[in-house]
Amino acid sequence: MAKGTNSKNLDQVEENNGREETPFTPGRHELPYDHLLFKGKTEKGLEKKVLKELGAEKILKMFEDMVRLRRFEEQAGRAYQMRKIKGFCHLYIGQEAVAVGTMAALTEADSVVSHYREHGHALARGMTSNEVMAELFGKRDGCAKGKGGSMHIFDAERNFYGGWGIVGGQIALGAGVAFAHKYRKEDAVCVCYLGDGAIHQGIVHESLNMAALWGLPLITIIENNRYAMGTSVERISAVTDLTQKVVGYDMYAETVDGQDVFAVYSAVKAAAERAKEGKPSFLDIRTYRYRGHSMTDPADYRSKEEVEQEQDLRDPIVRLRNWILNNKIATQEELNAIDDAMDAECKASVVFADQSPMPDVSELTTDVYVEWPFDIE
Amino acid sequence: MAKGTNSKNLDQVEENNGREETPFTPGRHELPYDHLLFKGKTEKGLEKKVLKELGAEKILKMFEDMVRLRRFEEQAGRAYQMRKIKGFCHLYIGQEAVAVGTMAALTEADSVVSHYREHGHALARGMTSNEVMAELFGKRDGCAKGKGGSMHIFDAERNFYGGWGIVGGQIALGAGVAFAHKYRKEDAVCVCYLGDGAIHQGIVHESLNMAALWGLPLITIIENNRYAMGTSVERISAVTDLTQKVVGYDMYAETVDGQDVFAVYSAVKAAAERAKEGKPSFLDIRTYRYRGHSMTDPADYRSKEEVEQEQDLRDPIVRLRNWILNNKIATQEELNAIDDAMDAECKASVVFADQSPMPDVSELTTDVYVEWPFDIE
Amino acid sequence: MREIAYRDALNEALAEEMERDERVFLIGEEVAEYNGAYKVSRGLLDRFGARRVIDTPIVEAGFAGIGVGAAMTGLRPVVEMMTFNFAILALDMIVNHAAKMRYMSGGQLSCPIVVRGAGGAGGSLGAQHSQSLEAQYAHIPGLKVMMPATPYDAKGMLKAAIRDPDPVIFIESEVLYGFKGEVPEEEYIIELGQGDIKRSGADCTIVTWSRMVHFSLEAAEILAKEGIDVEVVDLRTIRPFDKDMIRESVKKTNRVVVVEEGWPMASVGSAISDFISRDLFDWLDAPVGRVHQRDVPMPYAYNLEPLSLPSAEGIAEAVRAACYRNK
Amino acid sequence: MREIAYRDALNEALAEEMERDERVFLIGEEVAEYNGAYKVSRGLLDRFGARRVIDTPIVEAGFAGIGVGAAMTGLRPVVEMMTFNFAILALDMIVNHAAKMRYMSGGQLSCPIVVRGAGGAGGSLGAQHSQSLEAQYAHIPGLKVMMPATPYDAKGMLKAAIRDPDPVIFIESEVLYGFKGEVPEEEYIIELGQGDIKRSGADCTIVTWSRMVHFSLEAAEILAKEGIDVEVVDLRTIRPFDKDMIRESVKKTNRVVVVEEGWPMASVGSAISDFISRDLFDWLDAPVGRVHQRDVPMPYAYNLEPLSLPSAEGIAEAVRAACYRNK
Ligand SMILES: Cc1ncc(C[n+]2csc(CCOP(=O)(O)OP(=O)(O)O)c2C)c(N)n1
Ligand SMILES: Cc1ncc(C[n+]2csc(CCOP(=O)(O)OP(=O)(O)O)c2C)c(N)n1
Ligand SMILES: [Mg+2]
Ligand SMILES: [Mg+2]
Repeated sequence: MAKGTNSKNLDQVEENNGREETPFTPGRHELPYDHLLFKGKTEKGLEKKVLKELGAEKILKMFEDMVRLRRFEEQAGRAYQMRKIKGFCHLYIGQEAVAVGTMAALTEADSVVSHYREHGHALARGMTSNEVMAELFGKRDGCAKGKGGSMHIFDAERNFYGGWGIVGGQIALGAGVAFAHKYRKEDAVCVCYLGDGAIHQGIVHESLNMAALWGLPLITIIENNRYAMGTSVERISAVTDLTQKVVGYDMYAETVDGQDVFAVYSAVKAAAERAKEGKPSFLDIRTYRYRGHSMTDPADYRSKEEVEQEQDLRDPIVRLRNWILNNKIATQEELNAIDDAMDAECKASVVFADQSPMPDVSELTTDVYVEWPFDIE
Repeated sequence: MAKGTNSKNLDQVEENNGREETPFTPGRHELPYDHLLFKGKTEKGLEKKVLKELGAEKILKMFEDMVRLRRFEEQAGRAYQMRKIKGFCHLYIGQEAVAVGTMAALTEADSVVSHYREHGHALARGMTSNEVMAELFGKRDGCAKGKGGSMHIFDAERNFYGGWGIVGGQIALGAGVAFAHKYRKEDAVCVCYLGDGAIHQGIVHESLNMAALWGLPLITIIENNRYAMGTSVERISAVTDLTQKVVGYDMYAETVDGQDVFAVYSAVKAAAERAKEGKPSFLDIRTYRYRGHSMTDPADYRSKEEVEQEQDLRDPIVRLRNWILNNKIATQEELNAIDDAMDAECKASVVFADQSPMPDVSELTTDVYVEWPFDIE
Repeated sequence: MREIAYRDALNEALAEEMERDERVFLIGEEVAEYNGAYKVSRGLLDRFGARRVIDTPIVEAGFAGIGVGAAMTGLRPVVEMMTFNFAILALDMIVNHAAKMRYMSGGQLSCPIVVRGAGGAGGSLGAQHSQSLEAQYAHIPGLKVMMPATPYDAKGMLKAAIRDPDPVIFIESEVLYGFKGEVPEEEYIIELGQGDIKRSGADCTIVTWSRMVHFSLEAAEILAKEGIDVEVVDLRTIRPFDKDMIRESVKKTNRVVVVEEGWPMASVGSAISDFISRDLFDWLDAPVGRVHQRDVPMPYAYNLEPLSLPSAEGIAEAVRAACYRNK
Repeated sequence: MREIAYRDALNEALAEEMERDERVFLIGEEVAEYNGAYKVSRGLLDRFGARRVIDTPIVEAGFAGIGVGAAMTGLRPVVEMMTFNFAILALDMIVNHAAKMRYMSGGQLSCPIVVRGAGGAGGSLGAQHSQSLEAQYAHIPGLKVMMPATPYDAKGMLKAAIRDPDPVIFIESEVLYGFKGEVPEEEYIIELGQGDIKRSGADCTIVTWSRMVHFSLEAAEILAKEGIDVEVVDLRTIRPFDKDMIRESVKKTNRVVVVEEGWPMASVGSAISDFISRDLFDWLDAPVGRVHQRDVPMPYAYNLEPLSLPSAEGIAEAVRAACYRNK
């Protein structure tokens, strides 16, 4: 064998110097399915406080939005099975309280940066079911004329800055948007969503150090649904309490019950106030994804029981619904009416998207540049 | 202006919403020059313990090595001024106790991965002044036949795996070498050197998480000389206690007096034992660089006084020399003899390097591949 | 002969090489418990255990670097990139570390690593997930680059890549994983740097690789009906590419079209076309033709994506032009 | 006219644009307190303060991403990469984010960012610090790439880059920072995409950019003595490059050599050479000649480095070959 090909090491694999064999990444966890559940205490009487703060209207709007998100994704899922939507489609079902709770705490001046599981964020920020569904269909009436797609939803007018598909990359953009808010001396914050699997990506650590050092108005939201594709948090993280990840950035960190929209709302509200004082926050929001990672994922890395218990015990919409009824904010009938309306709206968005024309062929070569002194090619 | 060029934001820079202006990165620190000095306590009577453990010979060898490193770099600096060495040349003067203390704690089976400020590491690992100096000169007798250069010293036979110039990148290689030790079930550890500025690079965080998760026998040594080129630690880090950086990886971390070779030796020795049990360590070793970042750096980002006080109060060689004399391990004359010998050796290495022939022209196209089915080009 | 899918041919190559050489291990996202995002590593965890089939966090630079470091000591890592769109994050480890290690150490070290995964456009995946980025690697001295088009080639080439003592970038076609073809039971190796004539013809040469081999064969069928006899050269390895095979074919046909899935500027196709124009200057009866993706990010809409990618008809048109024939 | 150094011309461009437009800021390693590793930003911190001249940690991906995010909101970041060898770490932010933002948002957003810094071989810096990597950017739709060769061009081009509404990769030559040339006091802009005839001649065209412009002019002097009259076309912008200027020149000389500092395979030079061979097929009296770095990592030894790089004599030799003349 050629000289200098590390020859001295070639034959050493077989020999065992008496050290017992230990694997690298641990196997699928045997921990109870709820080992990553929110275990903290949400402030007592928080709901009442929020009710006082926002009023019944807004609470009902949160309920409506959460239902909209769920019905929308159910329709998207169906449309995917009918091959109306192709490619990767990442549904948000189960995580509705996170998007709705966050957005309720933001103002129009604030900004949002998200990843590829962003349909819920886009709708909660105020985008219409029609423009989002049409984008999923790749049609002309989509928010990006069908050129972006399911993973790349944008709405510049609402400061909704995507919709990005490279895991972790969005945090640097989010820090950049927060940087811009501070640079312009705007009274605004940027919320950036990350998954529990994204936290390990190097750029997340680079960005959070700068955000803390520079006092950027950035709120990092770990949408901790316990899995990165088929891999649960503890299989790829040296610590399972993700708030520990930012100790090295001296950043405010908190674990939040992501299935409780009141808890999410108030955590983000407080974070926004801190952010405007130049103190970024890191929220590890414990939630759960009911469906597979994407439409093609059978999700057999977790038990049917695990999913059922989540749905039965902690569903965020059921929890809010019950609270509303118990506190007589609205009647059964009123809530059913909202549900029916949302269902109708989302079904209508499918028809709208289906009937929307394909983007014009000329769109193929537009929007590559603002100004280009030559024809493309 | 073209549509969709973020028009709504264009004019907002001037207006000031009453928020007072705060800069991003803080200016040059006004903190006392020693704000990053080692403040911890090194175990009492440690020297005696090490003396018992290693014997007088080895202690004198450490002294010899530290002097060798310093004299070598002094000669390299002169050769650079005489344009015998070109390009980037990063001197190690002031940091000798770190390299010598580390290497004294390692065995032949262990491995080392370093960065571009590695002359000292290479010599302390046992490479000869001649082969290293000749490499700095870009000559045929250099360890890499003059093809690597000052930033890229390698010695496969001694498991000295470079000499790398991309700040932070070497940690992933170090983790890979440690991975290989574990994969082969070898009774060995990998030591990887990083600067205080390198800690922020994303790949450092990616690697340390895996090292901790997988129990790799990796010892990460932050050679904390307080500056990354012209930037001091606190100007670019949200926390100045770098051991905080690895809390998120549940990794053993410790701050060490880098100007005390006994402290470095025993910290690394203990880390090696932990590493072999599958527990990686992170050592924030507080040292100081006397010279500029590279030969072309005037280093006017710090005061003359700061440098002088370092040299007068904490010089690692002086400290060891005094300890040896006070404890009658050797006489003044014997130590002077060592110093003269090292001085002579390093001067001789310059002559050797100078007289060594240039690499053969054929070297231009060799060592690109082990096997290449075509001629290059 | 038995027919198996491209993904299973790759799986066999991995299993056989891991069986043969304990230094070989597989590392990447979802390669173990999940059996691979595209199921290329199906069954390998059960067979070889968690020591040799290793799931990683989502840190492309980090686990690629661990592979490079392990290879530096003589191990034989196979690093799976879920797709090469994400491998950009690891490019520094490949370009600045793996590719330069041997040269900078004066031949003391080598880096026998394979970085493999899916490349090209998968279909309605949008701009960030639909790129053919082989040019990023073909440009770099110290690297070798292979891109198989069939199950047969995939198996023989991956085995060669794993045995190769240098860093090999092995780009699979995302849309070909399910593609079936004949693969013998007996062991075989397809040496690096060897092209393959996938169809021989007399009138015009098409030089291509990976998925575009199939588009080109389709185009050849269309053209056969028009009396144009096309030769399809599948380079298989693009760095180094098989210059002699190209020379031989073009000296026979005197007309050539280079077809690639990716963008036109500073691409592998532009390099091969340039090589032909200069090296075979006196043998060409027409300018070299080129077919490539349109010079735009990949659109999501399913009416636009096919217009951005090369097509059999587009290739046929380029061949007609090279033959000064019109439909 | 006054003569100033290339680095100072860049400094003036930055200062003038920051003065003109408060949205413009400079961010990168050592750009503020240290006045820049190559002193391009000398004095800017004192003049514009720590809000607009920002030192960063050593995190190329991170601060490039912050620039991309800020540009997404309409700010005009100038991101300094100490050298483009390190920019590989930020390539994902540039290729997968900056370059695709506008397309994926259907034209809602734009990314008016400039990523600038030193490129090419600096002299005895070794393999990791001596690379010409423009091909990594020229390949990507959504990006524009500029590479100035003189102080005059450097100033006018950087001002154009900063005003451009799209992402511009601006690669300076590390060895030219101290190079002096005439730069008028009055303001001027050099539009993107416009080449420049640095020397006009009748017998053979050299197409080149950046540092190689000077090597080519040297070669032209050598050749003039031999009676070969060379025209030197400095492309200045390599994406998009000035096709019309090349056409005009080659139609006049019928002979052309493409000279680049970097590696040959899938390079910008291969793309331009390919364009010429195909677009001007009937105008060429000889194959296009190419000069480039040898296809190896850069050696450290100072006897080897010049042998790896193009040289005036090597360029002259290529021109002679294109003219079928020998010395
Ligand atoms: C850099 C990169 N690597 C890999 C992928 C493939 N991928 C897409 S989503 C995903 C898992 C992310 O999990 P998590 O961060 O927890 O977010 P979630 O999907 O659970 O919302 C992976 C590996 C990618 N898109 N980008
Ligand atoms: C990725 C990368 N970015 C920037 C540089 C330029 N550079 C070389 S050394 C250095 C400072 C490193 O400081 P530190 O990590 O503290 O190590 P020290 O030089 O103090 O030993 C920088 C910015 C580089 N070599 N690589
Ligand atoms: Mg998740
Ligand atoms: Mg330092």
